Amino acid sequence: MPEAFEPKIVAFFCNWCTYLAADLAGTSRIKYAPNTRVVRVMCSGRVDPQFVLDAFAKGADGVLIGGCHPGDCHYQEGNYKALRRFVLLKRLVRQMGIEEERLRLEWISAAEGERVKTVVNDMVEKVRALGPRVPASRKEAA
Amino acid sequence: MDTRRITIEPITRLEGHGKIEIFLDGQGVVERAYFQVPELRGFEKFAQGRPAEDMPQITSRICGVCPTAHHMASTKALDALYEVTPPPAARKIRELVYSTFYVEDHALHFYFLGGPDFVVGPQAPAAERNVLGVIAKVGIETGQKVIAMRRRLRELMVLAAGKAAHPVFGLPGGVAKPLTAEDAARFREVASEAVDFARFTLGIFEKVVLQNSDYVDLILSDAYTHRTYYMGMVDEKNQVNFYDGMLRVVAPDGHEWARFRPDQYLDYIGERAEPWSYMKFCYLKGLGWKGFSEGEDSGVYCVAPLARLNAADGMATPQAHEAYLKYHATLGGRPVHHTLANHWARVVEMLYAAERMLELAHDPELTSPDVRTLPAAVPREGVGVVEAPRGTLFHHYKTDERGIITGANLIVATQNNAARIAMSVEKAAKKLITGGQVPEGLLNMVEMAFRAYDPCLGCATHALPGSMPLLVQVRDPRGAPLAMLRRDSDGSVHRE
Amino acid sequence: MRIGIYICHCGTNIAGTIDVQALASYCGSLPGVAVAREYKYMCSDPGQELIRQDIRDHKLDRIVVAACSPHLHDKTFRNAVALADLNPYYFHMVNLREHDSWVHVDKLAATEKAMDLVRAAVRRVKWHVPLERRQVPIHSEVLVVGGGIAGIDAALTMANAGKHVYLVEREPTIGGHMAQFDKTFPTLDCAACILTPKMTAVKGHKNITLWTYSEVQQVEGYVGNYEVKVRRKPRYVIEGLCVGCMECIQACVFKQGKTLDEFNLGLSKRKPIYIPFPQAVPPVVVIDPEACIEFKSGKCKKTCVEVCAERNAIDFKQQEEIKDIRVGAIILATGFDVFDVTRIPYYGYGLYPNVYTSLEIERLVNASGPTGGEVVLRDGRKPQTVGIAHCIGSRDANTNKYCSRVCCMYSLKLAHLIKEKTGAEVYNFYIDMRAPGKAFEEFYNHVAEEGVNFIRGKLADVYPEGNGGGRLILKAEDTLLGMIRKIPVDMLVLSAGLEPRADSNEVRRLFNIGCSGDGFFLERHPKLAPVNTFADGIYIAGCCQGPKDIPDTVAQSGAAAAQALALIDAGVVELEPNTAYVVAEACSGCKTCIALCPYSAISFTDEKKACINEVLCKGCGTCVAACPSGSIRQNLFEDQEIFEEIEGILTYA
Amino acid sequence: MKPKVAFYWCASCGGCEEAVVDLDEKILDVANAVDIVFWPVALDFKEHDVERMPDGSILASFINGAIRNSDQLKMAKLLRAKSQVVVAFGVCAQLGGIPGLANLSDAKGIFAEVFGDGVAPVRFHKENGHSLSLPEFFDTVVALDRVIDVDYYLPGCPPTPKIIGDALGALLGSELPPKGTVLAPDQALCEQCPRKDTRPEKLLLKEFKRVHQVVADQQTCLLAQGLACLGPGTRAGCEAMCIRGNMPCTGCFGPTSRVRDFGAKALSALASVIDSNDEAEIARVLEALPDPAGTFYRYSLPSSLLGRRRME
Repeated sequence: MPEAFEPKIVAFFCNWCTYLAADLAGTSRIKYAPNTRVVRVMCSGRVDPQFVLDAFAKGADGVLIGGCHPGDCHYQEGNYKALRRFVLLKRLVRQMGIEEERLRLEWISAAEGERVKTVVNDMVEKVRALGPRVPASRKEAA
Repeated sequence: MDTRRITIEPITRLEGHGKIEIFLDGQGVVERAYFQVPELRGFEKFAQGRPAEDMPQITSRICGVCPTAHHMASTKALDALYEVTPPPAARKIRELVYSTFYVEDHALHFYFLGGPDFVVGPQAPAAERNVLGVIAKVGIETGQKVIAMRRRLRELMVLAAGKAAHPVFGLPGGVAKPLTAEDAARFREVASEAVDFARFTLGIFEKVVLQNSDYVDLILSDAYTHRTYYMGMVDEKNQVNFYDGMLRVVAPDGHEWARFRPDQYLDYIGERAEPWSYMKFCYLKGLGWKGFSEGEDSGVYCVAPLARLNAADGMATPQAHEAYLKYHATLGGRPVHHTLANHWARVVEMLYAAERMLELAHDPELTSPDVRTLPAAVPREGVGVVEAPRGTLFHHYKTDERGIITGANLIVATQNNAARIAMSVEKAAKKLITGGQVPEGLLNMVEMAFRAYDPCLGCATHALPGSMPLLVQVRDPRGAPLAMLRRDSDGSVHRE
Repeated sequence: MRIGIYICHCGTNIAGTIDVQALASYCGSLPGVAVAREYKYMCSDPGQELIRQDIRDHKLDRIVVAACSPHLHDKTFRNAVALADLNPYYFHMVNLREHDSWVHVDKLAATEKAMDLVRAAVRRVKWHVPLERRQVPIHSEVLVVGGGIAGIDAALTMANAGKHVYLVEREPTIGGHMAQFDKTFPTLDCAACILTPKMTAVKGHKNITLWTYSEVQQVEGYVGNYEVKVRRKPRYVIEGLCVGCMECIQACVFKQGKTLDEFNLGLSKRKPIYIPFPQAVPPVVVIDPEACIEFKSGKCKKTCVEVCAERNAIDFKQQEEIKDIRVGAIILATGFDVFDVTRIPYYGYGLYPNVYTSLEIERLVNASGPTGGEVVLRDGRKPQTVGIAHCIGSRDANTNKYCSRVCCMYSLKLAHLIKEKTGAEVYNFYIDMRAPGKAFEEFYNHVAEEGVNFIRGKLADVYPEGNGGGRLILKAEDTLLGMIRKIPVDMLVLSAGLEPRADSNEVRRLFNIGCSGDGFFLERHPKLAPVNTFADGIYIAGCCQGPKDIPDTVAQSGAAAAQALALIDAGVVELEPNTAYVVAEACSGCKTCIALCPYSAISFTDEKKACINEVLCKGCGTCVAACPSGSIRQNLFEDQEIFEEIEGILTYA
Repeated sequence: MKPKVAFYWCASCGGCEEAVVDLDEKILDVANAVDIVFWPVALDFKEHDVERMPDGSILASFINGAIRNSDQLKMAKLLRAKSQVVVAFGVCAQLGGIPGLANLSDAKGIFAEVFGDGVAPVRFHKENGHSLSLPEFFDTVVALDRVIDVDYYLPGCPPTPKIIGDALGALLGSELPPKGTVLAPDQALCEQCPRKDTRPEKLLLKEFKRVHQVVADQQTCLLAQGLACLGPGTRAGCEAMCIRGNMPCTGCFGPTSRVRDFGAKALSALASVIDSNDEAEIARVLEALPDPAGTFYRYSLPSSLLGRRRME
């Protein structure tokens, strides 16, 4: 029964843009879906693909990476490094049977509190529609 | 009807355990024997989605004993896939490496696996029926010679192919790197040693086996004889070739039944499954599957040394050809139907491989820096076939335009032989087991029936002191053990 | 391990949405947790004391505070922890307010989320290790960018405090927009009278290095140690030699100026060699190579050089100069742009000659302006009727949503000045009259009493009078009378709003700070840190942060100066220890990381291994994520710590 | 008496057995130093021979191959009980190896591919009164330590004679290495790579190449030539044999101890050095890596964080 299903989304937000945007959403009292859990990193460039896969492995229904807009990275180009990895990681994740809507990279600047809402709500909707990410069937050993 | 069951497990084989199930009727007469392969890894499936150029390295993991054969078949399939012809130097490096591998692999089998049955003797105490027994018989320095030879040959493979177990040099249109003058010199040096070594080995075989009428009788005995078809790869002169050529099939009476291009294999070879084995059984399409039976009408055929020498009109190198003639003369002319003759045929092939090595090692073109033809064509489909030591090996790939595998069909050597091995095992069992009695030596005799085919992992069998104890379970129809017979490493058999 | 968890109610900000009691008791049940408390205001003194007391009484060795954003109180609680002799990095903060209670309504879901977040923090903090803040000395010099009133005031304040200041201004003179004004509202004291003394003070100040006609080209380094490159454009006049006698301007082969005068917004012409305005600082002429014959043909008589004679101040060969300076703090006072009124064509600016912008009128009414203070139409006639339209480019979804804050008041000022100088009928078209400042409302009343007409309605249309008399019909709905008004006027003044500088995005990237949605520079906190940015040691003052009038601007520049002074006088700055480091014995020397570091902090050693310069590293962690053999680690953001957080969020402890 | 040693092989190719034989002359010394009590490949002591042994009576069991069917699982558990030390021998046992690529599909998919809709093998089959059985074929291949406790790991496909020799030495030596140790250097392969110095200090790539598309120079760093060499993320110990063969490293020695997911890290390192900030351009450059899963998990899919493809 998908209507009963509340997806859990792990979000990696960069300290300088997206995390602040989420703070701004708070100070602006913007309301959005309570399904994300933010892990703060200094830069989206710190997001090791291992973190994303680990989140999925531990049962996350979705993973959202938030960074500064192109050109705005507090560390000049960290977000581009994140983008480079993301393009390949997304393909790997697809091969592993995980739908693309479950993994997202979004540029959200410190001023875009509203965008945190739209992105999160949209992702939660899409992931909810996909249903839970049942852990891969393991028929090898008791 | 009261049936009993005898289980022989494990027998060893490439992809894992082999298993023999023998069912006896109330009189203790063998009703049926099954040769089962309980292992499957599904390479055909997970090849899909992989880039074609990765296949030589991926498929070599089908077998760590003959990885070079898979690597080579796969690489040739890539040549076909990308419609590229390797430069002469590359082709020669490939065949040189392949010949080197052949000498090593055949030597290993003769000394470590098959040889002991003859050199030490089928009836000899099992404890001696192994490489140490061989060494004891032919002298310690020979044993060291064998080990040293193998090491030198594998060093050469590392030199040219990167690794001996799981080579990495095969690429569509050539090889990863050229050979230096020093490399070639090393090859020349070892190659001539290899030729001497092969002749020396042939000498041992003739001395120990051919001069012993019991052995000759054993080889010719009905227990180890099947009148089937034979397949092998031949060059334009219909001489044995391991690396490239046409596939030729001869009928039990020796006449050429078919001669076809490897990429036509699907028109000639069929595969079928049995619900009781993970390994598929091959048969000749033209004749169809008539069950596990021999003769002109049955599609059952045979590959590997015995078959190759039956399918070819001769060997491409002088000394090997001489040996070939003698082989057939001694065994009553082509085709030879005696399974155990595989051992002799193998040594003849070993001599050929060594001679071929020497030829190639002296080829001036060998060290040319031009070892790659870069692919240009859009990949679609490619078949690559070689003669693996254990028989004809087929790699067949289909890809999308990016060269990503969309379909793969692999027929490994032992699959070609699967039906005949099953028959050999059954025949041996039927001949040897009577009245439910399991006489001394039975077990090794049964072993010999499959060992002659050199099922891959046999290579490692007997590699260490101690022979291969076997255990025979005698069960009632409900599978409850009635009796347990074990042969210990000292060769003695006990009823438990 | 003994962990203490402290959950802040933040009044009802958190407790109103999250069941803090339930949360606290849940936290108490987590492995390793010795104390779990909830308290009204953790950031208050008693709140902090609570933590310190527990650390002593309960021998706590890890602290988790679940309250507001770490951006707000991370440091507060670290210090509290440190005061109890526990390493401040044995601490982790959970953002329950901005990221949870303030953005969710479903109390159950919010509480569940809070539990996940705290659980993650508990798992994480267990892996924390003691860290030391790095102390680096601060350079006492300061850079001020922008020579308007904000920059001038900030520069003087710091210079007077004994700090050396580099004041960099893009134009040939400082003074900014204020120098273009005539009088200032509401007191009507003349802008020049109050500004020029400050300008000259800057020039004469021993602690100020003034670089006009210059721009900041590159900024590197970090708080306390910024390395800045300043590009000094050639003015073809040697500053040290020119005394500002302006004889060269007289002597120029051009008898009349042919180039539109920027300072007067093109209402007058200037010569190739010129000075923006008489009181310009520095009082040094500039040569415009675009206009100067010598530059064009090289065949000029160079009368300017003759007249300059032995002073020899003119140098046609002058090249641009790059100055490298090292400063401890930077104040950005880059000001604003006036809204470009042509973006709203139906007001007819540029189409009808007698439509003016407010800033043009500032020049017209200015005694030292192009007309010597005469308010005349382009044909020289005095206007009989004048319309002033407020909110041009402000409070409008099509242009800028925000209110520019100053237009109402300066429109009143201009109405007053025009009436005073021409006796014309003045009509002010306004949406709302905004006069919130000190003595503002009084000023409005005063102007109203002078007989200025006020029409409450947005100017809807402008078109020429049918009779060809050259007058313009101003059409608007008078929302008080509830009728359409059509007022014929000789002159229309458009009260243009204030906008971020056209290049504010480039500038913000140059200094690595942010912009808010409206494009003005983003302050660290709208209330508590209005002149700070997210880049430590970089402050903002004046209209680059948002539209404001002169008093507010000066107040901000003072605040920015105070912040910079406080930073510098500390002598040293403590840097977060969140740097990356290479585990030397593990590194294989694959060099993957080296090309990725934006600060060239990674070098390849003689031992053929990567090595990170701790001072250059800013802790982005990109190299950590990229290191294929896991041989680079990051303080405060160790892989293990993040994996624990992930696991804590998703699995039950 | 001599310490007892057992060898066993699960889903593997036999290359690990060959690797033991590759000890060449040393093989005889080994035979003299220990008592091999179980090695189906070489000696036919049976399962119940092992069952009869007292728990812990075997000093060390060297198990190669991944776990792919019920027989292998049963034997692994039995040997664990009887052995003081279990060594995962080779990358298949350590990480799942190439047979682990089967985790991109499942039993159903593999049977459908291999046997089509014709006759397919079944676990239990009766044919004119003869009942035959086959072991259960699992959906998911796993590494050895997913089913039993593993003390040491010998990486490689196959392990080199050198590290095998060292390992035997260590086990027969006085003090054992800490449990869980991978018995190979804990640094990436670049450390041993003869081409190490030829990689530019700041390497950014505008192009990746597939091995069949270029003739690789024999001296310079293969990654610098645009070939996806996984050496930077792969544990050293093989002496860079593939690179000496002028082919890029494919990662058979697995990750270092500091990495949880070999593929993720290798992917991160390679993607990070793409010399573009434009998404479309980045995607274009990455077309030369058409198979991330097969490339980065060639030997480690079963032990990766996700373990297998999620089947619908």
